Amino acid sequence: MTTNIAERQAQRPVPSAANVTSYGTTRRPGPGSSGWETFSWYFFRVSGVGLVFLALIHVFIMHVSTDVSQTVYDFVAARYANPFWRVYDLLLLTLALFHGLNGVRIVCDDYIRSRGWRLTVQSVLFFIAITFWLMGMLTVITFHKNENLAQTVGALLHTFIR
Amino acid sequence: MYRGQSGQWSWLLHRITGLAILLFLLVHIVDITLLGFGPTIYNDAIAIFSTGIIRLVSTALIAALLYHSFNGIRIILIDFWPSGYKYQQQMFYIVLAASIIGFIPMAFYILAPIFGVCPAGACNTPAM
Amino acid sequence: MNYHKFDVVIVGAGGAGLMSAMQLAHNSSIAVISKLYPTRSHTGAAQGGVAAALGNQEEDHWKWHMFDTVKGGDYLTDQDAAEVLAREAIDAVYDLEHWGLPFNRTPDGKIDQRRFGGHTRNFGEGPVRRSCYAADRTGHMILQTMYQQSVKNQVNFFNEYMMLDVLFNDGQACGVVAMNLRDTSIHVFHAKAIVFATGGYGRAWRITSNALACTGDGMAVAYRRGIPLEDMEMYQFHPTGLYKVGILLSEAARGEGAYLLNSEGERFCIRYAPTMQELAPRDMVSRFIYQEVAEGRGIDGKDYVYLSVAHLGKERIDEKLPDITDFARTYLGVEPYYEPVPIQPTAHYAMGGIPTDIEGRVVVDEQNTVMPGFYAAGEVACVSVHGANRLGTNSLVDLIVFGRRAGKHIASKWLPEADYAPLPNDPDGRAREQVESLLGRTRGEGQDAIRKELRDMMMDKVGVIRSEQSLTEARAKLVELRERYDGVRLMDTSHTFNTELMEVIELGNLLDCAEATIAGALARRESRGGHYRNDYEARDDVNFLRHTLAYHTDQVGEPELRYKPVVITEFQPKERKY
Amino acid sequence: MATVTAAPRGATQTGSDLRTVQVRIKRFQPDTNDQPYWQEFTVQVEGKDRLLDALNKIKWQQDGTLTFRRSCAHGVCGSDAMRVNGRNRLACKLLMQDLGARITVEPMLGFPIIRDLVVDMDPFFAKYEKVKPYLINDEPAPHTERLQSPEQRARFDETTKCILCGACTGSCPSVWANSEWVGPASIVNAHRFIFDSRDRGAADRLNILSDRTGVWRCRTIFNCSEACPRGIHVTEAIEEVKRAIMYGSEE
Ligand SMILES: Cc1cc2nc3c(=O)[nH]c(=O)nc-3n(C[C@H](O)[C@H](O)[C@H](O)COP(=O)(O)OP(=O)(O)OC[C@H]3O[C@@H](n4cnc5c(N)ncnc54)[C@H](O)[C@@H]3O)c2cc1C
Ligand code: HEM
Ligand code: SF4
Ligand code: F3S
Ligand code: FES
Repeated sequence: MTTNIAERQAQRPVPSAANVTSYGTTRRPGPGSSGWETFSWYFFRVSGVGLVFLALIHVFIMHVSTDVSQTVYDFVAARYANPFWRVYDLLLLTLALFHGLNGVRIVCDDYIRSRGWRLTVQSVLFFIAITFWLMGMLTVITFHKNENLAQTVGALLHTFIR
Repeated sequence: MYRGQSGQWSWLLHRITGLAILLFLLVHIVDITLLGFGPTIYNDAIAIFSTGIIRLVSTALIAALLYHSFNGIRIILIDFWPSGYKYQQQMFYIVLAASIIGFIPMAFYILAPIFGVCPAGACNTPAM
Repeated sequence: MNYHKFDVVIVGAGGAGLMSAMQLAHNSSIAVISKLYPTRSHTGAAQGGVAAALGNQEEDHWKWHMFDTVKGGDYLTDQDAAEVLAREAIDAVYDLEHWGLPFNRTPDGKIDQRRFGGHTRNFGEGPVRRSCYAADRTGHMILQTMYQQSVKNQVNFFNEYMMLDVLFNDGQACGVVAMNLRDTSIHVFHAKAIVFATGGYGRAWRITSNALACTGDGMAVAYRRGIPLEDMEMYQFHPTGLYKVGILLSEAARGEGAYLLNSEGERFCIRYAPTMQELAPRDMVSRFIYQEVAEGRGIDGKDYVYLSVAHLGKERIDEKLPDITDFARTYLGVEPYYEPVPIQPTAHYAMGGIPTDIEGRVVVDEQNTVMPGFYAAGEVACVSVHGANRLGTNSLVDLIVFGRRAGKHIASKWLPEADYAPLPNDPDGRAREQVESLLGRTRGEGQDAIRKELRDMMMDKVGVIRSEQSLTEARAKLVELRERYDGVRLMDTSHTFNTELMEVIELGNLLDCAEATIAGALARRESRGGHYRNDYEARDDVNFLRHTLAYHTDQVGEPELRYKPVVITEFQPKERKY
Repeated sequence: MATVTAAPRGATQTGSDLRTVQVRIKRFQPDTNDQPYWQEFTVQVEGKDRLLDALNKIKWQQDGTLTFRRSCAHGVCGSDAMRVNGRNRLACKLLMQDLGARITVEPMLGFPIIRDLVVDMDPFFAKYEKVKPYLINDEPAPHTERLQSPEQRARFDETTKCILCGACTGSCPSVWANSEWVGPASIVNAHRFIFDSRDRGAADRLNILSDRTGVWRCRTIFNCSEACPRGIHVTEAIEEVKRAIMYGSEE
């Protein structure tokens, strides 16, 4: 142990601004782990921003500029004649569904303590997500005026098997 | 009960509105699936949306959606704008104000048909 | 009986205890017992700073620091200890920095230093910047940093365990007995070495800057087991405690130029200390205030005066004294920008305690005979490095220097050669009997009046100014209180977190510390540092340049007093003038 | 020189102004009753008394079984965080004159209750330890101090103030819901090191904090910031940690 102050002062690095920076800015964390939770948090924000436009405009069209009572089969059919609206609805459906169900996942994570239950609920959520997404997708993609879903699916399968 | 400040209530509301909108979305997916079963089935089903009660529910949905979207923007600002946290309370009041301002005309458009007024042109309100 | 075995058991998780733990954590099995969660220890309340002659701001030398310490202690300081303190402060402060303590910095990135009362350049020529500080929460940062390092080193903590007894066998320390507050279970800790770091006993006075937990437990427990207490009459009153509450307003206020005013709006310090004025040492300023009050110039005829910072201007106050002004606002509702702050001397620091040598080993007599395996450090110990009056910022140095020394000595000298002494028969007998008898006592007087009367008595009769008469009365009162205490009753007989039980045990400890204090003060017929007798106003180096050792006896109020010489190496006693 | 003429407001108020207050306390006495219950005490206090003084008065003069932690009595040790009129506060930092004549005192939420106002802090400290709250730097230290500019020092000043009282963690609805979450206090203490220029463990801590029990559980509720008796902007610290995870480099 050195207690001689003169010796100690001699050993000391010469104080200068350069010295300070050399101790300071050497490191910073690399980008944090891109874990699932980080992704989920990001997804909330990104999809949220998208949904502001998608959902609000959708609601405006369906409830304000046109009264709900007029949004009948023919109205939808007219809209879907333009592929833009199909893409629009696809996006809306996908983002809202996964945004929302991701929210439910978080809520369940908060309130369900037991690991087993949490797993069960998450599997159910996953199942709901896939089912509803397929249901919605199928409708939006395959909708043709005056053709019902069963026929469309049948036709699709038919071509497929051929 | 904890007497939290506005942040606590804004969060609670955000959570409830989010879940409510999701519930509506799930129902909505079911009803659009009916499109595939042809116009009669679909139109019969969708007519329910024009009833008074469901009109009321829809306005609630609109309120929820407005609040949830504006508050979502507030949260995003707190997260990404370094001084966002300082203004969180003010932003909350702005969110409330914006939601209400957006809500009033929209509610009018949706609810007016109950009283036979059709601000959007054609409308009708079947009895349940 | 719950039995635990460790190489070393440290009692107390303040700065001193944790510093010892740091020296031992990697090479031995240790346990730290604390009646509070470690971060609640009173070290966290220290504001000012920690002195070390780093010379970062201007030339400085450890020898100057040593001199100031000796002079500040009114030459009752053991000079070998003062030398160790001043020399090793430097390494200890660098250790703390390397462990992450966020000191304030100079523009070139070094530890910043500031002035503090009594610290001078070139043997008293003028003030020097020696106090290393982290804003106004140096103690907090020391405590946090030490605790963080303990987490890193995975120290075994026994939190909310209250130590009740210490065990000796075969001429060496062999364990401690503690009570787990959670369930009132009694635990025996068997060890090769014991370190006491339990802090001070300021709660014996009515007005104090000390925490409710500062009840002299370590001192009292050792005392009852036959270990002497050294220089207990040397108790420091800090001049500027908030009126009635006693919360400390750091010396920094006067350092920045605050005035002390009496009821006539006069800066009375000028009359007593024409050159240093408000910046005279703590013991002196406390006496000036006391004198003013005694002569009827206290504000509203009461026992307080004013500390005024208003003339410094808002900016200066906000920049330099934010904490202090905040305390005044919160607790007195006074706005220091415009109004003077009511203050009065507040019981602050025990210079005395369990006698140790410079390795932190407890010594038990005039010949400095070591009690093997028993160590003490921090405010509970008396090395004696503060003599009759401690300088500001020297206590934190004491903790880190002697806490470190005790730990290092145990690791390098004691553990390699030591073995466990067997536990005595019925090791927890005394502690169990204490707890059981208290829990069984549901009839009698409550603790409240006894505590209140003790604290009033100490304040009025064993305070800033003492006399034969006041001390004799104090002793008589103490005997009465002791008797009443022996019949004290508990309302709470629960075995879950029984804080009433804890408080009553603490009260007993305070009574023991008070006993040693009064006896030492009565016998010391001189005035020196913190001990001021208006019937013997002069310092008397012929008869009293010596340390008091008080030994517990069966006679309440009458400990056996012995004396040991002061170690003088370089600085011969001179009159202390500022 | 400033001379004092009239007696200032503060001084007159330090005189006695006795008042009677009702203190409603949520009791839990596991030895005799396995349910919590309310009890009301009437106590005479001065306006300048702290709530802690009132609790002591009740304990010493009326009911010795009333149980709470305390030590420093002036807001620096963090012992006596409790829920006062519905909000987490240190009992020693509240003056009776600011509390009204009826006061409700409860233990903090989100912690297991041991007895009355005493909650189990062990899980809290365990979560604190999870974030590696200590300086990590294996590079050999210089003979003197490691250099750090005043600006670098200022970067993390705020979060060094934390006294680990738990008021923030006990006020957070995310904590009440999910006891596995590390909670705001741990993040504050991680922040203190992540932004210390001398530290080399930031990446490690950010990794820990980006998992299920890490920062993302914070839903920006802000109760924590309001509760902190040290005036730390807790949410800001948490957001800074979130951004450090997102963007990596902070500078
Ligand atoms: C308001 C204030 C400001 C101060 N400012 C300064 C300053 O600026 N500079 C300076 O140098 N000094 C200052 N001091 C003095 C200094 O802070 C103390 O002397 C010092 O912190 C004491 O440290 P310690 O480790 O000995 O004991 P403490 O920090 O008091 O720790 C005691 C420990 O022992 C434990 N303990 C006690 N009894 C028992 C028991 N029976 N069983 C188990 N555990 C027990 C406690 O839980 C605690 O962990 C100040 C003091 C006060 C009151
Ligand atoms: C309209 C634009 C929307 C925006 C800007 C938005 C924004 C957000 C944001 C940022 C969050 C994360 C909250 C947090 O981390 O604290 C969130 C959560 C959530 N959102 Fe949305 N959202 C929108 C639409 C929707 C829609 C349409 C639904 C329903 C399908 C929905 C359901 C949810 C749910 C259930 C949560 C979880 C709530 C919680 O964790 O407390 N959101 N939203
Ligand atoms: S951040 Fe504030 S409220 Fe939270 S533990 Fe630290 S001091 Fe207490
Ligand atoms: S209250 Fe909780 S959710 Fe975040 S902002 Fe504070 S930690
Ligand atoms: S008693 Fe220390 S913070 Fe309140």
